[in-house]
Order: sequence, then C-alpha cells, then structure tokens
Amino acid sequence: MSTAVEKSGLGAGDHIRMNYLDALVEAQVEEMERDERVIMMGEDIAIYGGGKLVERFGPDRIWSMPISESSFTGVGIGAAINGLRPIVDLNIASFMYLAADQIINQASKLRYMTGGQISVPIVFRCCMYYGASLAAQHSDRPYPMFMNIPGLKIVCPASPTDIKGLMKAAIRDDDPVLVFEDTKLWPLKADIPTDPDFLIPLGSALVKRQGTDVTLVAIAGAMRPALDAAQALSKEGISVEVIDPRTLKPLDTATIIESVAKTGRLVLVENAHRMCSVTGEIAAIVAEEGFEYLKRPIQRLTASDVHVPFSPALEGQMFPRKATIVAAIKKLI
Amino acid sequence: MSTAVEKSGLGAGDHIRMNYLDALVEAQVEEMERDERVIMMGEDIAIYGGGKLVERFGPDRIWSMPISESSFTGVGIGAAINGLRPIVDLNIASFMYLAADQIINQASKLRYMTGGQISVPIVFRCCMYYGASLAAQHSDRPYPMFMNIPGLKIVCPASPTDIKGLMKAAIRDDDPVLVFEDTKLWPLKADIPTDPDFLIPLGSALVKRQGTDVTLVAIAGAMRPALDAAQALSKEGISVEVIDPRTLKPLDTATIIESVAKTGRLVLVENAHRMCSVTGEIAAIVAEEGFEYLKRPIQRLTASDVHVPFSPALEGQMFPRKATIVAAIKKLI
Amino acid sequence: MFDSHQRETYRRMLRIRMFEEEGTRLYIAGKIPGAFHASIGQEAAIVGSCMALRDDDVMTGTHRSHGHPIGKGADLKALMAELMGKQTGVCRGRGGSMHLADSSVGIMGESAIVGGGIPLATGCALSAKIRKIDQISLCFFGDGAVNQGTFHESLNMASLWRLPVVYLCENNGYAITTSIALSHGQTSISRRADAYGIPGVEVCGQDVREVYRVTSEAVARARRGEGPTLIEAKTYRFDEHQVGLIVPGEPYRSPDEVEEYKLRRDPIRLYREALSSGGVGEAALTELESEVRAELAAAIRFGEESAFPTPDTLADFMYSTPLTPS
Amino acid sequence: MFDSHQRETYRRMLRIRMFEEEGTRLYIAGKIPGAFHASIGQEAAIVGSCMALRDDDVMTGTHRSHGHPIGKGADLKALMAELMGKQTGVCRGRGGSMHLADSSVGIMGESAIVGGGIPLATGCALSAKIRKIDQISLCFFGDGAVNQGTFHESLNMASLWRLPVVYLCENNGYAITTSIALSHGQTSISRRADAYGIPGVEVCGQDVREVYRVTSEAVARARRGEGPTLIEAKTYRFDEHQVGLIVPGEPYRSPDEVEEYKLRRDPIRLYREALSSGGVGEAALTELESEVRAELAAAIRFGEESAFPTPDTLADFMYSTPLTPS
Ligand SMILES: Cc1ncc(C[n+]2csc(CCOP(=O)(O)OP(=O)(O)O)c2C)c(N)n1
Ligand SMILES: Cc1ncc(C[n+]2csc(CCOP(=O)(O)OP(=O)(O)O)c2C)c(N)n1
Ligand SMILES: [Mg+2]
Ligand SMILES: [Mg+2]
Repeated sequence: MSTAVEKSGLGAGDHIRMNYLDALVEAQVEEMERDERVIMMGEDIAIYGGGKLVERFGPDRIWSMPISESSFTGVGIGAAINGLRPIVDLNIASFMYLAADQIINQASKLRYMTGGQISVPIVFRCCMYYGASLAAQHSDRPYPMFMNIPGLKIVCPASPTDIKGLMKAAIRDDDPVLVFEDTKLWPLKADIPTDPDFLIPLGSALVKRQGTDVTLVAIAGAMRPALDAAQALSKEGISVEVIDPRTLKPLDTATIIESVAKTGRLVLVENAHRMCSVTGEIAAIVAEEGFEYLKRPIQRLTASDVHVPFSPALEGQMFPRKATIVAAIKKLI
Repeated sequence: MSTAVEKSGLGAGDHIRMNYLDALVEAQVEEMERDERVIMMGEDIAIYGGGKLVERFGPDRIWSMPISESSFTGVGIGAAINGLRPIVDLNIASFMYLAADQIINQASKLRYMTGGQISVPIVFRCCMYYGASLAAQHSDRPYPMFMNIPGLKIVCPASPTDIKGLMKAAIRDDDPVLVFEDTKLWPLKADIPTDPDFLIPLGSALVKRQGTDVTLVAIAGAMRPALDAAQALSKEGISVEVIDPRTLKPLDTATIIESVAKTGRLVLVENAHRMCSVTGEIAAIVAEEGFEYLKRPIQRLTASDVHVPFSPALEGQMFPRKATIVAAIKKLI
Repeated sequence: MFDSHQRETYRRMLRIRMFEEEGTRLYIAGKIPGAFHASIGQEAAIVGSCMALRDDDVMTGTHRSHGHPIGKGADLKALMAELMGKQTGVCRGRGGSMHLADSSVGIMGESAIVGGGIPLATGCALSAKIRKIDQISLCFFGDGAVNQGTFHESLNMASLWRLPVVYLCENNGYAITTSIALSHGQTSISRRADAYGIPGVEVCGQDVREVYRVTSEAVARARRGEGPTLIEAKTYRFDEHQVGLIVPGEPYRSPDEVEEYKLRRDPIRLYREALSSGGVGEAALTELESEVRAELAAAIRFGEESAFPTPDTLADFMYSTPLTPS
Repeated sequence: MFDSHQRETYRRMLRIRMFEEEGTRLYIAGKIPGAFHASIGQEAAIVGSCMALRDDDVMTGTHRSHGHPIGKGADLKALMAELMGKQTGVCRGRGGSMHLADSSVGIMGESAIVGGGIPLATGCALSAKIRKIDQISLCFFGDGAVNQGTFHESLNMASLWRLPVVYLCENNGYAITTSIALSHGQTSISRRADAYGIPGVEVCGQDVREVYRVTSEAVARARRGEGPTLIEAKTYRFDEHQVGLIVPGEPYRSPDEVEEYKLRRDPIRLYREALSSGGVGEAALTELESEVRAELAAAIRFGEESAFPTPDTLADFMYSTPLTPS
C-alpha cells in the first residue's frame, strides 16, 4: 500500500487534495514511517481504521484488539511507558468511558506521580459519530469531560489540514493526547501540505475568517454552519471573525481575547452538551480576562441537554444550525 | 443499632446537633426505614460506610461488594430498573472513572433510550478525599465531568443540614443522582431537623449570607474559606452575599443572577480543577443571562490545573484559601 | 402433533427471520435509518432460550437487538415503528434498532455498549433474590463481549450470591471481523465457567430443541436457588455484522463457511424438518408461515403510517419530571 | 555456604521489614503523611519473585507499594524521603507511600487504583515483544484485584499474544476487611488461569525459596516466548490494611489466625531458620542484619534532612514541557 502522497509523487512544499479522514490516516502513516516506535491498536483495526496498514508495517505494528477497552487502553499506556509510542483507537467516542479510568488515573497522572520518571507518549483517537441515527449509546461528544483533567492534551480539529498537522504533532508529543474526530467532517476536502514535517503546534487557534463586528468561535463539526452563517451575514454587511481553537487543551485564549478586543461581541458554538462545555469555559475566560472589551452578553449555542435520539426527526433538532447561529449573532448587533 | 435521632427521643419539628458524615448516614437510615426498596452497596460497606446497618436492616439490604466498580455499579442499575432503589457507594471519587461507562451509557441513558419505559432510581455516593496527602489517584473532585451528561442529577452539599435533606431527596428521586461528599466537611457540625420527611428539593440554591457589594458563590469544601472571607471583609465594610448552589445539576441559576443583579460583582470558588468546571459554567451563564448587571469582570478561584501532589508542602498550595478569596474580592471593589 | 410449545417456538423463529428480512429490505430502501444488525442464522439460540422463560422473567440483550425482544414475545408493530423512528415505536423513536427494549414483556434494555448489559441482568437477578420472587434473568451477549471486564466481574458476583441468572453467549464466531481465535487466548467460552465455580455448558445453537433443553435446566437450577449457569450456544450469523457493511481486503471468514451454514445449518430449516419428521403436516406449517407473514405486513403498514415525533418533544423522557430549564 | 543469592534474598527481605517497621514508627509519629500500607508478612512473596528477575526486567505494583521497589532493588534513601514528602524523594514528593516508582530499577509505577497496574504490566510486555528484547514484566496485585475486569481482560491478551509477563497475586486472604470467601465465587485464584489457557500455580508465599523456584520457572517460560503464567502466592499481612486503621464491630479475621502467622509463618524467620540449618553462621546473619539496620538509619537521616518541595514547583512534572498558561 502506498499513500496518496506517495502516489502523487509530490515532494515537500507541495499540496494535495484530500478529505479529513484520509488526511488523518496519512498523518498516521507518515509518523509510522518516520518512527518505528509508533504502533496502532484498536478493534478490527487490521481491517478498518488502519486501512491496509498491516501490509505496509507488518502485524507487529498494527494490533487488532479484543473488545476490552479498559485494558487495551492500559496495555497501550504500558507500551508507552516502556519505549513505544502507541496510537490507541477507541473507535466511537461513546466507548471512551470504558477507558476513562486508565486514561485519567494512569495516563494523565503517571508522569506527575512519579516526579517525571515516567513519560506517557500516547495518542487516544476516537470519533464522534453523531447525526447518523445511531442513538444515545453511540453518539457522544465527550471532549468537555476530559478538559477538567490535568496532564491530558486535547485536540479537536475541523479541517483536513488541521487534523493532519495536529495528529502528527500529537504523535510526536511526549504527553498523552486525545484526538477527537468529528465524523461529520470526514468527507470534507482540502489541499493539505505534503511535507512530512508539516506540524501544527498543539495550543494554537486559527482565525478562519477575519471580521470586525462579532467574534464567532466554533468547534469541530460546528465550524461548517458557523462559516456558512458568517458568509450569509457578510452579505448583510455584518462582519464576523471566525476562530477555530483546534486544540482545546491547552487552549489558545490569547487569540480569542484579541479578537474580542476588536469586535466586543462573542458567540460560541459547539455540538457537545451545554453544561461545563468548552464554550462555557471560553465564555468564563473572556468574562474574566476580556470583560472590559465586551459590549454585549456572550452567546452560547450548544446541543440541547438531551441524549442523542434515534429518530432523525428529533436528532436534526438538537444541534446548532446556520439559522440559529445567524439569529444569535443578529441579537447582538 | 439506633440512630442519633432515635436515641435523642426527639420528634418531628425538632433539631439535633450532628456532623456532616453522621447527617448523611442518618439520611440513609431514615430512608431505608421508610422504604424497604432502598438498599446499599459498596466495598467493605457492612463494616464501614454502612455503620452497623447490617444489624438493623439485615444482610439483604447492605451488600459488601467485590472490587468490581464497573459491574457492581451496573448491578445497582440492574436492581434499580427491576424494582429496587439502590444507593451505590463508590467510596473515593477517584474510583468513579471505573464506573463511568455504566453511569453514563446505562444509568443516564436508559430512560430516554427506552422512551420512558424504564426508570433508574439510583443514588451514586462518593467522597472527595483531598487535602489528606493521598496523592493523585485518591484525591479527585470529578463532579464537573458529570455535569456534561444529560439524564444525571448532581448534588454537592456543604452543610450537615443540606446533605441530609438532599440525600433524602436524592433517594426518593426517580432519576440517577450523584451525591458528592467533601470529606473536608465530614467533621462540620450543625443542628439538623429530625423530621423524617425533611427534604431539600434538588435544584435549589441557598443564600448563606446576605450582602450587597459582591456575590460569592462557593461549592462544597470551598464554602468554609468563602464564609471566612466574607466575615473578614464585613469587618472592612465590604458586604458579601454568599451563595451555595447545593445542587449542581439542575443548577439554580435564578438565585445567582438575582444576587448579581443586586451586587454587580461575581466571584466563584471551588476546589475542582479549572477547565470546564462548575464555576466556569456559572460564569458563562451569568455572562450570557446577567451581563447587563455586571459592573466588573467575573473572578474564578479554583484548584490549580495540576494533579493533587502527595507532599503536604505542595498540596496546601493548590486550593483557594481565605486569603486568596479576600484578595480576589478586593480586586473588584 | 403440533403442540402449542412447538407452534410458539416455530412462530417466534419465523417472526425473527421475517422481521429481519423485511427490515433489511426497508433499511436498504432508506426507510430505516441508522445501523441494522440482523440475527438471521441465530434464531434458534435466541428462541430456544427465551422459550425456557416465563413471561414475568426478565432479559437483557445487545446491539443485535431485534431477535431478543421478538424471542421474548414482543409485539411486532411497535418494534417496526421504532426501527422507522416513529412516535408509536416501542421506545417512542428514541431508541431505534440497537435498543429495542419492551418492558411489557420483561426486556430491560438492550445494550449497544458491548458487555454493558451483563451487569444489568445480574442486578435484575439480585433484585429478584432480595425481593424473594422466583424470577429469572436471562442475559444475552456475544462471543466478543466475553472479553469485557463486565463478563468476569458479573459472573463472579452471580456465583458468589447464587443469583438466578442465566448467561447465554450467542457465540457466532466473530466480533465484527475478528474471529475468536484472534481475540480469545482460550477459545472455549463454556470452559471459563469453572473460573467462577459455576456450570458451563456448550450447546449447538442451531438446534432450537437443544438450546431449549439446556436453558430449561439452567432456569430450573436458578429457580431452585442454586445459582447461575453459563451457556455457550454455538451459532452463526448469515449476514455481515451490519447490513451494508463493506469489509475491505481479504475476507475474514470464508465464503464456503458461510454457504455451509446457510445451506445445511439454517436453524429454521432444521426445526421445520424436525417438525415435519415428527409428524407435523405441511399445511399446518405453511399456515403458520402465512400468519407470520401477514403479521409482518401489518407491522410494516403500522410503522409506515405512524407519525414521526415532533420537535417539541425532543426532551420528553429525559427525566422523570422535566428539569427546570437551566 | 551463604552464597550471594541467599545473601541478597535475605537482605531484601530484611530491608522491606525494617523499612516498614521504621516507616510505621515514623507514620505514627506524624513524620510521614497520608496513608501507610505495610507489607510486613508478605516479604517472601515479593522478594522470592523479584529475585527471579534480571535488573532490566520491569515491574508494576500496588497501593501496598513499599515492598515492591525494595524487592526489585531500589535504594532506600530516596524511598524514605518520598514517604516524608521531600523534594529528594524518588518521586520528588509527588507520589508518596502508594506510588513508590523507581524507573532506574524497572519499577514502572505502582497503582493505588486496585487492578490498575495489571494492563500496564501487560503493555510493558507487549512492548518487549514488539521491540524483540527478552525483557520480562512482573505484575503484582492482590486477591481483591482479581475481581477487577482488568485482571480478566489483561490475562486474555497476554495469553493470546503469548506475552512475556508473570502475574503474581499476593493472596493475603483479605481486601481491607473482605475475605476471599465473601468476595470470590470460586476461591482459588490459580484455578482461574485455565479460563485463559495459561498455567496457574499456587505456591506458599511464606517460603521465599518456593516462590523463587516457581517464579523462575515462569520467567524462563516467558523468556522462551511461551507466554504468561499466573502465580498465586498464599501469604498474609501481619498488620491492619493500613497503619492505624480502626475496624469497628466484630473482627473480620480472628486474632488466633493473626497470631498463628506471626508466630509460625513469619517469612523472614522461616528463611533465617532455613539459612541456619543450611549452615549459615549466626555471625554472618547478624552482620547482615546490622548492615541493613544501618542502611535504614541513613535513609531516615537522609529523609529528615531533606527539604520539602517549594510551592513554586507545584506544577513541575505535569507535562513534558510546561503548558502555556491557559
Ligand atoms: C464497548 C464497545 N466496544 C466496541 C463496540 C463496537 N462493536 C459493536 S458490535 C461489536 C462486535 C460484538 O461482537 P459480539 O459480542 O461477538 O456480538 P455479535 O456482533 O457477534 O452479535 C463491536 C466491537 C461497541 N458497540 N461497544
Ligand atoms: C479501584 C479501587 N477500588 C477500591 C480501592 C480501595 N482499596 C484500596 S486497597 C483495597 C483492597 C485491595 O485488596 P487486595 O487487592 O487484596 O490487596 P491488599 O490490600 O490485600 O494488598 C481497596 C478496596 C482502590 N484503591 N481502588
Ligand atoms: Mg459474535
Ligand atoms: Mg489482599
């Protein structure tokens, strides 16, 4: 198996068109190529997820796991503290709770508890598979829960370029990193850099669109309706600055506050539940550190505080849409 | 075994002096007495936690569990959906992560996923055992993580009276309720009502102290330094209104916003980590719904975003203290 | 000749088969959203064990969730409407294909979290013991679920307290694409019972009479207060893990193996043949078959004619009483 | 007569015993904060198995965390300073009594989450296999931890991939106050190995030579690539679960049972007697004993003279490089 970049014959400095999911896989392949300590673990991964990676890297680097999330997460952590750099694919984010103890009590704490003797270079990958009528036990967006845990880093990118650059940075990082993919974004295409050393440093937000009237921060799958809303509003003469934090922990609050200093208005959008969400955290930070800039109340748009229902007639209702974002912004103008 | 209330010979309408831990046990005993469907489950519970409850209620109602947090939580849920009302004692809050899947994927979702066919009347009890040099794997304050989950209710009381009234309400509630005890409060004494039907409805905050200059919201173990700070400031002529949300989910935001409408200033204190904490959520709500009342930035005081260290020389540093609260309030005046 | 037990056994197997055949068709036609996991091929394991229960016994199941409620006796109309996401669905459109609970016939939830239902069934049994009622819990799970910690933890508790629960593993040989040999250090599931000091029984899951016999013994044992049994029913799923699932690369199971099962080990055909050779006439069998077919048609009509839930009901059933908006 | 293996075995057992006796004293005197779980009585199980390892083999342990690093050969000074919460502690005062890791001698973390270290040891072994080095992982855990899902899940993976790991259960009969009989549906732990298709061995955990022999075999087997072994070392803790723990009500274990172990089954006394009858002279033994005593005195002095970490270092070691303040 050769990757899209290899097939293209392109070199460093070039770009290639690729969707979000392929960009993620490409990042993994490049890093596995670069560093033989990188291995992958996950259920059915020799067949799914890993693509045809077994052919390329051999069975010693692509491990199909029994359905034992708690322990295979721990096995990954054990391998990480003993010389490897595993990517543990937890598949659907709703299964992360099974691995929560190992992620929190072991991965996030071992370095600190051992006074730095042990380092845990591991990536936990999972996808947020909502909007597909899979109902409550398969549709969670649980990244806010892990924000409260010191020792973890959390990445939640919204574009093919970002997922490639951030996944590569996550794999090279010496701390545990949780990478949340939003499956709504899998088909999204973009021109991504082919440079094998293209990295996006963890903790830097991206201004996706410049604007002067309102700052709009959107996370993961909420980015598309946010950009659509900004586009629509620009036709009405409202100039929206759109920011993607990309990394949630550490969070690049400076970029957000700087924008609010300019616009004086802040709207936050995400598809996770409302209470103790990331948009709540950003609102709190701005209400503390950027209060003087605020001309109007901060507005948050999130999923309703309801589990994801099976019926498409209901599920469609629960996430912020372009229209709700437009309305929220107009309220502030 | 007879309870303190029984021994006292007091009736409804009277009060008795009791500490926080005893008030919690009293609440359990009263509810077990009232409703034979209430059972208790936990490790070593026949000896600890349950007090001498086995003698009183027999081994069929007090179950000592093997060290299998994930499944005994699920066994509790199974019993709840099949006619009982278990209190599952998870012991130290750091062990909750092992039970996270069952709490989130089963307890919080079953009613919704079954369209209301199944009801899950269960209480998960755990204690937050920080400040005692037990180090990172025993000292978590993880209530903020569970705030993001629809279907759960969360209680985190700061006084003996409140833990009694809220625990009783939790046991009588038909939804899963997480009760977080702060062990710093265990020795705290107060006069609590002996009325066996004394309940505090879930979702009502308490104004602990009236004031006009600043609203100070404090959670659980942060309440004592908060009250001390308010007391100290009153001597300097600064009038602090102190509010205890008591229930975190549902959160009584009206009481908080009403207070901010009067004071125009808000300081929030808790001992959980900072990111996506409850104080962050409250700040976000006020920055959205009470913005017009705010004269000054919202201030948050939380634990440092660091795991709890073993050494008392370090652990003492990481939680908000009276002095830090006083300083934060003075910054706003 | 065709006694009521046989009739009901055959009826339930047919119901599952036809429900899933029709469901697959509707799914492909886009009338059923989400994911669809068929139990076709596994009907004998399901029905054989459910028939050993009383109506007031309880059960938990899995993501492969259509067969279990039908096997336990649920009405097809509300199940089909649920698959279509309608308000008349058994779960009011909130649960869908992976969560076809029906508490009216003792189905206490199907867990799409693999292994998640094992402690629930165990807890139901604990409740029966505490309440001193002679109710049994039947716990379905797959071979893949055996590797979850909950299997281990729950069986230990059930053994320790001699709970009235029957653990029924539908061992269809695969978890999605992963065979037992690639995921289980020791490939016999029934052999694991000894670790907990409880009986472990292996049975041919394609033979509904054998499954019934073995489960009846386990149920009787449990009702006598002698505790749990682990039953491994060796079975096979005829379709892919999920309807429409594309498995890239080399096949993970040989087409010959699949053919062999479909042709020679189809549990419904096997039971039909047994009934025939036991003297049940062709007419009686075809009559029952048309009855079920008609029942299915009515269920589909019911589903199609039902309305979707309205947006304003999104939060219904979240809490016992609605929360004050926060 | 007193060969270097015997000498080192005895030395390590003495080190554990004296470290914990002194530690208990210091704990009661308020010089050690937090909780203190002594392994007194369990030294043979720990040292016998650790002696079967090479220095470059790795290990994970439990909340009862002093014996394991000492058994593996860690230096006492940094351990004692850690117990006192000092900056010179092996974990810089961040870990404390339940977390005495020392990566310089292959201790990859002690888990105060019961059962939490079992997958870690398994993962260390997976890494050795992948990196094709002949390193063994030794995994300590208690009888209580056997009931955690991680025990089941991890042993399955180790069996499946024939990982070079030795699972050593220190079965001291109790988890805090809960006896095996009250928590395990089937009370033999070694018997559970068969569920995973691996060897299970029961050994007297008070006999350091037996533990050494059995573990050496398991280690040799693992090094030959033949996979894991589960060893159940039957042992006993002489003290309460935690120093100073008050157990209300009826005693959960009989005072006679405790006395019997202390008087007749003390692993250190048993080994000393064996050495004596094997011809090791009293002088050699007492010399070693004073050596260890002196080592302890030095360790305590080191701990007491060391400084506490300063408040400004609170966040040190949280991340590989400090996060930008957020
Ligand atoms: C905890 C968890 N992990 C992974 C999955 C994804 N998943 C769904 S079904 C399945 C295979 C289950 O295999 P088995 O238990 O044998 O049941 P079968 O599908 O064969 O009926 C997996 C891995 C899941 N739903 N839950
Ligand atoms: C996950 C978890 N649950 C509960 C506890 C509390 N706890 C600490 S030690 C212990 C008993 C452990 O028993 P065992 O495994 O036999 O080890 P021993 O203490 O006998 O050495 C318990 C329940 C814990 N630390 N972690
Ligand atoms: Mg299967
Ligand atoms: Mg023990």
